[in-house]
Amino acid sequence: MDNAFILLEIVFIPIVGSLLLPLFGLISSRLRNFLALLFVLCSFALSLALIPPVLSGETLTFSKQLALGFNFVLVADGLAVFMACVSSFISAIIVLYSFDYISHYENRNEYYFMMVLFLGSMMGLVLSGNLIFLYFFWEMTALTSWRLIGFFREKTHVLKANKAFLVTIFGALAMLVGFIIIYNQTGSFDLAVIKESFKTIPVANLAVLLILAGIFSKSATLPFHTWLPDAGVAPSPVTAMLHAAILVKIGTYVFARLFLATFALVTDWHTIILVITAASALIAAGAAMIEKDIKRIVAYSTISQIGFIFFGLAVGNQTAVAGGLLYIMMHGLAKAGLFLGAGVIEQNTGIRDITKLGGLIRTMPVTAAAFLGCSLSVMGIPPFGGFFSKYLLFSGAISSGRIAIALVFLVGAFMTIIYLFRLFNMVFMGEPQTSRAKEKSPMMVACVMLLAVLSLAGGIFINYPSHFVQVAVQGMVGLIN
Amino acid sequence: MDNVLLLFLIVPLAAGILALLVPGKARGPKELIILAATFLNLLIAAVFFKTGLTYSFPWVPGIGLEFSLRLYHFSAFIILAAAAFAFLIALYSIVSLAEKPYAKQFFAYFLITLGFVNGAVLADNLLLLLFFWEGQLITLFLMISVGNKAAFKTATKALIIVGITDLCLMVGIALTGHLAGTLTISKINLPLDALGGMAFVFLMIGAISKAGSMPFHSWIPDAAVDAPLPFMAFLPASLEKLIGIYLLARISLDMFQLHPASWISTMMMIIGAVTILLAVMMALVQTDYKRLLSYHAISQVGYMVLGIGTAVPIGIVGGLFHMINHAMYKSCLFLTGGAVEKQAGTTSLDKLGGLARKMPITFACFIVAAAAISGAPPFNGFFSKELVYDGALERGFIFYLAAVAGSFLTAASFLKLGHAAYLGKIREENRNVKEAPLLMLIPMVVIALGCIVFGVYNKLPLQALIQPILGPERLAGHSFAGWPAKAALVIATFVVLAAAFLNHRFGVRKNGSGLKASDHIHYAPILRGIYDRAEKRFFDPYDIGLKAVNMLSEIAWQCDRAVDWIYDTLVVRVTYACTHQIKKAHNGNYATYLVWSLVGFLLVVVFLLQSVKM
Amino acid sequence: MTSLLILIPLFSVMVLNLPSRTMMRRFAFWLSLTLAASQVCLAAFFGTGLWSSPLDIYGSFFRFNLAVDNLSRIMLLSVGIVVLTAILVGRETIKDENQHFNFTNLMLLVLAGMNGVVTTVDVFSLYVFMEITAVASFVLIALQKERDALEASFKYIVFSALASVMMLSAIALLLMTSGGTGFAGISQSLKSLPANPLTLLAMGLFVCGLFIKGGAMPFHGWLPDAYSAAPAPVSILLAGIVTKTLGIYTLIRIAGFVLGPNYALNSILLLIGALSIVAGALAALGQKDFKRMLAYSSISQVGYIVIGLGCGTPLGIFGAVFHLFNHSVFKSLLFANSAAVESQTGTRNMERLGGLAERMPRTGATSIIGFLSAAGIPPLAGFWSKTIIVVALWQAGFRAYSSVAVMAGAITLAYFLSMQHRVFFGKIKEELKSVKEANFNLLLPALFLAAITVGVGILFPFVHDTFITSFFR
Amino acid sequence: MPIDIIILILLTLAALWTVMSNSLLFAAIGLALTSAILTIVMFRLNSPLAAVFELSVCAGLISVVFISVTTMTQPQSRQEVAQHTRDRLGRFKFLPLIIILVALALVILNLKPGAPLPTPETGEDVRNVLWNQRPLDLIGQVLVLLTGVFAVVIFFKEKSKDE
Amino acid sequence: MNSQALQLFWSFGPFVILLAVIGIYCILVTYNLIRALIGIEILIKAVTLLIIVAGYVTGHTALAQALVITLIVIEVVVIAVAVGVVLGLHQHNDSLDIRKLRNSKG
Repeated sequence: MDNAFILLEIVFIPIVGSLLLPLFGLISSRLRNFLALLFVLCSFALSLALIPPVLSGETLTFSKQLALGFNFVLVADGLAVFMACVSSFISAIIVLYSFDYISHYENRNEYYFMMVLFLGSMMGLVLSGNLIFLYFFWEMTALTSWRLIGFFREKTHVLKANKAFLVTIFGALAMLVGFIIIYNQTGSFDLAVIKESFKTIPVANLAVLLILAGIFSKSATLPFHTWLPDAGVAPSPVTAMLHAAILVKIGTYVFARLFLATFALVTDWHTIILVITAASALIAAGAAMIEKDIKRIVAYSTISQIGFIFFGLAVGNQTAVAGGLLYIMMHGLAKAGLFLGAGVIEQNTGIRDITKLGGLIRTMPVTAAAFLGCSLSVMGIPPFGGFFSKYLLFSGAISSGRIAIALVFLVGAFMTIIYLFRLFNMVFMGEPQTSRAKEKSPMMVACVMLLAVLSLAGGIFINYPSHFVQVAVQGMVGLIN
Repeated sequence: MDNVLLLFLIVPLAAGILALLVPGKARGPKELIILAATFLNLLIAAVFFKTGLTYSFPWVPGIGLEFSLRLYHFSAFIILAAAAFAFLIALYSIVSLAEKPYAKQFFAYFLITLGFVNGAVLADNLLLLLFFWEGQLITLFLMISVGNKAAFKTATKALIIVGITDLCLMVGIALTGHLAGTLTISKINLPLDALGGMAFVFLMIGAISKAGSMPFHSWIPDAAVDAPLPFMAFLPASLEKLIGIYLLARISLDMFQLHPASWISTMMMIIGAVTILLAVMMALVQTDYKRLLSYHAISQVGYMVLGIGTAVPIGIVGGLFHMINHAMYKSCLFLTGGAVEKQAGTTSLDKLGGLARKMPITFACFIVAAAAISGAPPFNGFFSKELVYDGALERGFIFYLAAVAGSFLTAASFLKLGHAAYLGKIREENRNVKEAPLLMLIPMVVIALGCIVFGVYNKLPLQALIQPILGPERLAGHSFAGWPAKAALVIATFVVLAAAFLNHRFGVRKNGSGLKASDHIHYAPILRGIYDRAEKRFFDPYDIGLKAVNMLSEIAWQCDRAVDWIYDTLVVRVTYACTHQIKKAHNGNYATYLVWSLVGFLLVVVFLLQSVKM
Repeated sequence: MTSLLILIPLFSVMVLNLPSRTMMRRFAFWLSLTLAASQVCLAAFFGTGLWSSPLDIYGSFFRFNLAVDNLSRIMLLSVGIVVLTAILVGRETIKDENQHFNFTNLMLLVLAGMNGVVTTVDVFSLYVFMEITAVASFVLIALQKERDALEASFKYIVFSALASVMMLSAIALLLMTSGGTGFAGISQSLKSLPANPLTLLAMGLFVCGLFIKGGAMPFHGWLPDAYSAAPAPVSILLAGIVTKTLGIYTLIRIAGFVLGPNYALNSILLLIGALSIVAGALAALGQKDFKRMLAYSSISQVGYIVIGLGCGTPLGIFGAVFHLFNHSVFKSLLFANSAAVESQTGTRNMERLGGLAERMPRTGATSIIGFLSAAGIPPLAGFWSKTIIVVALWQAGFRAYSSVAVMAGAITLAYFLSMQHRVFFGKIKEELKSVKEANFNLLLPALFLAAITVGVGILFPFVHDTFITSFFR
Repeated sequence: MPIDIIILILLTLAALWTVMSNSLLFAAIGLALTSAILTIVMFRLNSPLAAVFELSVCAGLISVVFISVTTMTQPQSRQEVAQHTRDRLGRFKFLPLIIILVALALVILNLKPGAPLPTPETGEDVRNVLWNQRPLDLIGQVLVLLTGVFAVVIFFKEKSKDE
Repeated sequence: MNSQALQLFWSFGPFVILLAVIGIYCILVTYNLIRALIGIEILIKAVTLLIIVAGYVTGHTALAQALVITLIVIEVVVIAVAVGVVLGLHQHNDSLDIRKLRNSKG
């Protein structure tokens, strides 16, 4: 099969498929569920198919010239395929988890529609080689996440969803202006052209600032982060998908795509970004220590960990960027596991306040084990995958001479350990405070366990993702040596 | 041939996983697995003891992570020691944990820990070392948390402390790798300049925290109470000391050029001295068998750190010798504690007494080990301590004084412990106590004999095992085996031991019982207040740290709320204020609207007209 | 053939009012529907060539000054779509048979008037057709003779009269300076003459008149009242197309092609546009009445069109036209939704609504599509037009305006989200439990318009290539 | 020319009176008067046909419409009228002032009146223009009248049905 | 357009402006619906005059007359519709007071 055609399929199978899902939902909900999974798996499988050519250094491109410079360009390089694989894979697990989780709520058609559409948009985003289409898919992810966050349609839920939508859109609009500035500088929205153009001229600072606003709002970084904990009202698979595994990674991806793979920033920008993200990591970690709602804690943890990813990307040398990308993957797996685990707890006990939980390890041992595994991965403890990514970050930062900022992040890492253990202890240890809550759905628990096992496997078989990431990093122009 | 090194990993890890899989209720399979695995491990360690092997394959080339293992004299020594302890403690724990529901899990974690320890010791790549090093965190956590109901809190404490220090180790490794340009331990040789010193400090934090030195010690006394006893003998008493000090020795001796003149050396000595004194002060006033021992486990680390920190050969040899000695007598002591707990059902000293007659072999082992830890000749502790004294004296009288004071208090506290637990009147409820079962006695006796052998025939460990570590250059032909060279120091030691005995007599007479033999120190005017606060964990670095973190968190939380306020309140209010004004302007009167239009029109016209004149 | 656009509705009205009126009544709805639908089809699927082909039958008799270019064609399409929607909605919401018949007739007249507006090439004829449309709108607003509707109608009359007077003055001045009223003549003479105060005055008058008609801030006073008080189909008509044709299309035509491009004029357009965008959006945020909120939203969206026009570059004008079309579609859609909500619940007060998505899922879903398009969220049509406008503005160097236009998107989204969560989400109120989904006549246009919005959004490149590219030629 | 100026001044005064007069009836009559004077101006300006239209339709028809509306709406009570008159005076008294000011401003700004009227050009015939050049306007007139018919039907006929 | 025509125009122009001012003032200030319509009428008169003048000074009197005739027809219809609306309002409000037209606001 023509490789460029695969690119189209990766994006459009889920998008077109999602449109059909409500129709299938009218026929049979099982069929719809199955198809939803199938579409996502299709994307995943096709993304996997791209790995061999990408590893051999090839860059696949699909390009269609359209009017006004809005060319539809899909580019599959290492970075894009890496993100595509990670996000589609996690999505598949989450969709699988949703089968049971969502089965007793209304609007399931809309749910699957939005889920799969989200994945399709995500694929479009990562593969897009044109700023306008990048923005296009970016907003589509915002749109779908808005509906997914407000899935329960209660007033408060919808208000939170609106907040998330507004904040991210505000950032996205700022970013759009940034894109337009770049367009004005280079005369094109095409990333390849932009890359060439910026070899000779520096990129406008205003554009960088505006794009950063977009990135930070999407990736929930200070000062645009508060929508993320609030969005915890969503169903757990949604929070896992959007806020842990995929949506918030969009910002980091675009950061890497633009600021590293397309053009270079001046060092001052790196310093500024590092300071912001360090503050973000610390403040979110502190908030996670104080919060009592299980999902909010995990959400704050996400904010904090996103700070780490930016830390790697902004340090900007090869090691650190590789670490940042690995972090995206490892954190995605582990944090999805945490959110899904929180979902199991929430669904089986009906409680989200950790002060009212306790002793669940006795009734929900598998969940507890998986939750612990995922926590350990997030903390960065070997043999879990999170260890390597964290090490690479620090190693990269130190070899760039950013020791002070590394120490700040070290404090953040300390706090990660503390708040995650606080969470684990309060939920699973101690005296049981609730009636005996069992793990009702084997499928859901299996999904959580699978993520934990994958986090472990990600550590033990680290060389595969690591190699992939190295390849992805090699093509970047914005690296600091 | 070289890949036999993998057996050190595969055997315990595979056995551990297997142990997790076998049914836990039945007696037999799990015991068999742990015994077989530890024995096999010991066997391999013994067989390959003298061979220098290296094994290496690239694991993750991109990040400098090489799976390289190196078996040479030092690591072989540690591996052998660890294997021996593991085997003996496994033997012991088969009995001591026989009825516990968590035995299976404990065995599995035990074996996995052993595998990780082997890996950490063998690793010749810093990152690989870190991998195995931090991997122990999980089993540490799990092993503690299978204990009693409150054990998970201690487990968490342990995990947080060790986890944090391991992160420091990680940063240290990153820094070292950056400075040296390689992560292969045997190729690293760095000067202790500013960055090098920083790297050293980070690595050292990881190492001494594993060993249980202050200020990273505070989980150990808690674990002594909560965790299963074999755990204490296995990890804090022996294996963690072994690998902690092993790493400390490697960074001090191989990876960095540690000189007596450098500030790092002084710092290490201060840490050592402080650890010795503070921990032993705490040990003195404990009233729980295991808890008292656990404070000693901390205190003795001080000697090792002090010894290595002196950076003079005699001190280093002393420190390393003390490491292996301590692992022996302390695990022996913990095992006697375990035997007492198993037989008498408690380790609280006020409920014990007079057990010497009921458990004579245990008592004998206790005597040997206690004498060894107090530094009484001819047991092994005496010789290692003398070496450390000598080294410390070379660097400064104050350090020597601290070490000797520590010795005094150690002796005092063990006199108290022995007196309270084994002598005196037997209590009514302990009438039926019997000697511990054979399988528990064997390890104790073996280790106690080891203490005697290593003391009397100290040439064997020193010349065969320890002095090669320093290498011929450092030793410059000296040998530290045999009777201590400086008679003055020996005399001083005797004086101190005698003083400790007199002090004990005084305390017993003054306060009436062996248990209260240290009360005159405990309730001395100034010390009393300090002790009270210490008992309330006023000085627990962990609690202080947590408080600091909580304060930081509170600040962060306020920042977060402030940011949230901007979105939830400020933006909304400002927007609605604008909206309100606009709505108010639309008063429904069309004349108003007409005026707007006309004004707009006039402005448009004026603007257009002036645009031409310009 | 273009003249048929005007004559056929005219004759239809006449036929419908022939003596056998009772028989014609049933026929009226279908006739009007057919006319509108065929206009949609013709405009959508045939190029401008179709319209310029002469008809021999009466060609010798009448000589009409009409022309259809691509701009007109897009407008014809929009007119057709919105009128079609309004007719369908009208069937459902105007129950009285007499009223409905009058409504249908007036719709045909409006259709004729708007077709005239978009095809004529003469400023005075433009005025005449505008006036036809406006007068029919006055009547339509007051069709049911409710108090508020009459009030709104009166306000509209006053403003419209003022606007007419302004435009007529401008026409008179242009007549004086250029000696004619044809677009081409005026444009030519303006280009050849140096700028003089009289032509500038004419420009100002004309543009301000159009601002009033189009409802740009601060000339918008009549608009919220008229939109909110009119019967549902009339709101659709007014918001969707009437004010857009009378005010905005004409503004594009006059300011973009006849009088301009003129730098000073463009500056005014930019300023007015920015003001409308922001103030309109802010005002919409505080509304309780569903339709009134949509009315203010219209003002805000008009601002986008005006600002795009003010940019003065072909891209900007293209964006403005495209947004005009999109706005017609999505605003009609939203008004159709509001009509559905009003007809099913009997109220437009958003405070008293809530949870309707449960009961009226299709209305809820289409309204989401509508407002997202309005807020410029991909993959909907509004995204492209707004993006084009913004890009054009930035390219032309109006960075501040560009930023305002972009950032106002957030406010737009805010008020629509607020609408959405007050009307469609949340718990359903006790008194609304019995509400059902609107029936077919109300749903069909909503679905149809939503489909257009999504289709144009997703197939934008295609739409652009087949439809709009020729605009530049 | 002076005669034209005088007529125009009269026109203004008539309009002023129309607006200032207290009674609606007088206002309607004033409007008719204004139209009539405008007719004269138009006639003077070579536009006889339009003048005739103006006279018949505006001065005639519209005035009739206004007068009839005035009578159809009930008159207020005498007190109210008196109050109303005072109110009006308060609000309208600025108008003449403004008019004078504007007039002065215009006189100062501009261009003195008094240029001789040019000889009337032989322009095209109005009928020709209307029928041959601007048939669209005629269609427009038809349309607008039709609309007017519907308006009348809606506003007047159905009302009478209600009553 | 020559300067003579311009000058000629300006001899009429001020009166157009004066009429417009009167009309607008009337619309703005009055409290009576009918009087507002009269204001509109006066405005239209001003425009009529303007068109005629414009036609006159440029010699396009025929065109101007054609425009004015159409204008007058439209004017009549507009006024008729307006009067209809006013009567409707009178029915509802029982008064012609403009101040009662403030129902929709905000």
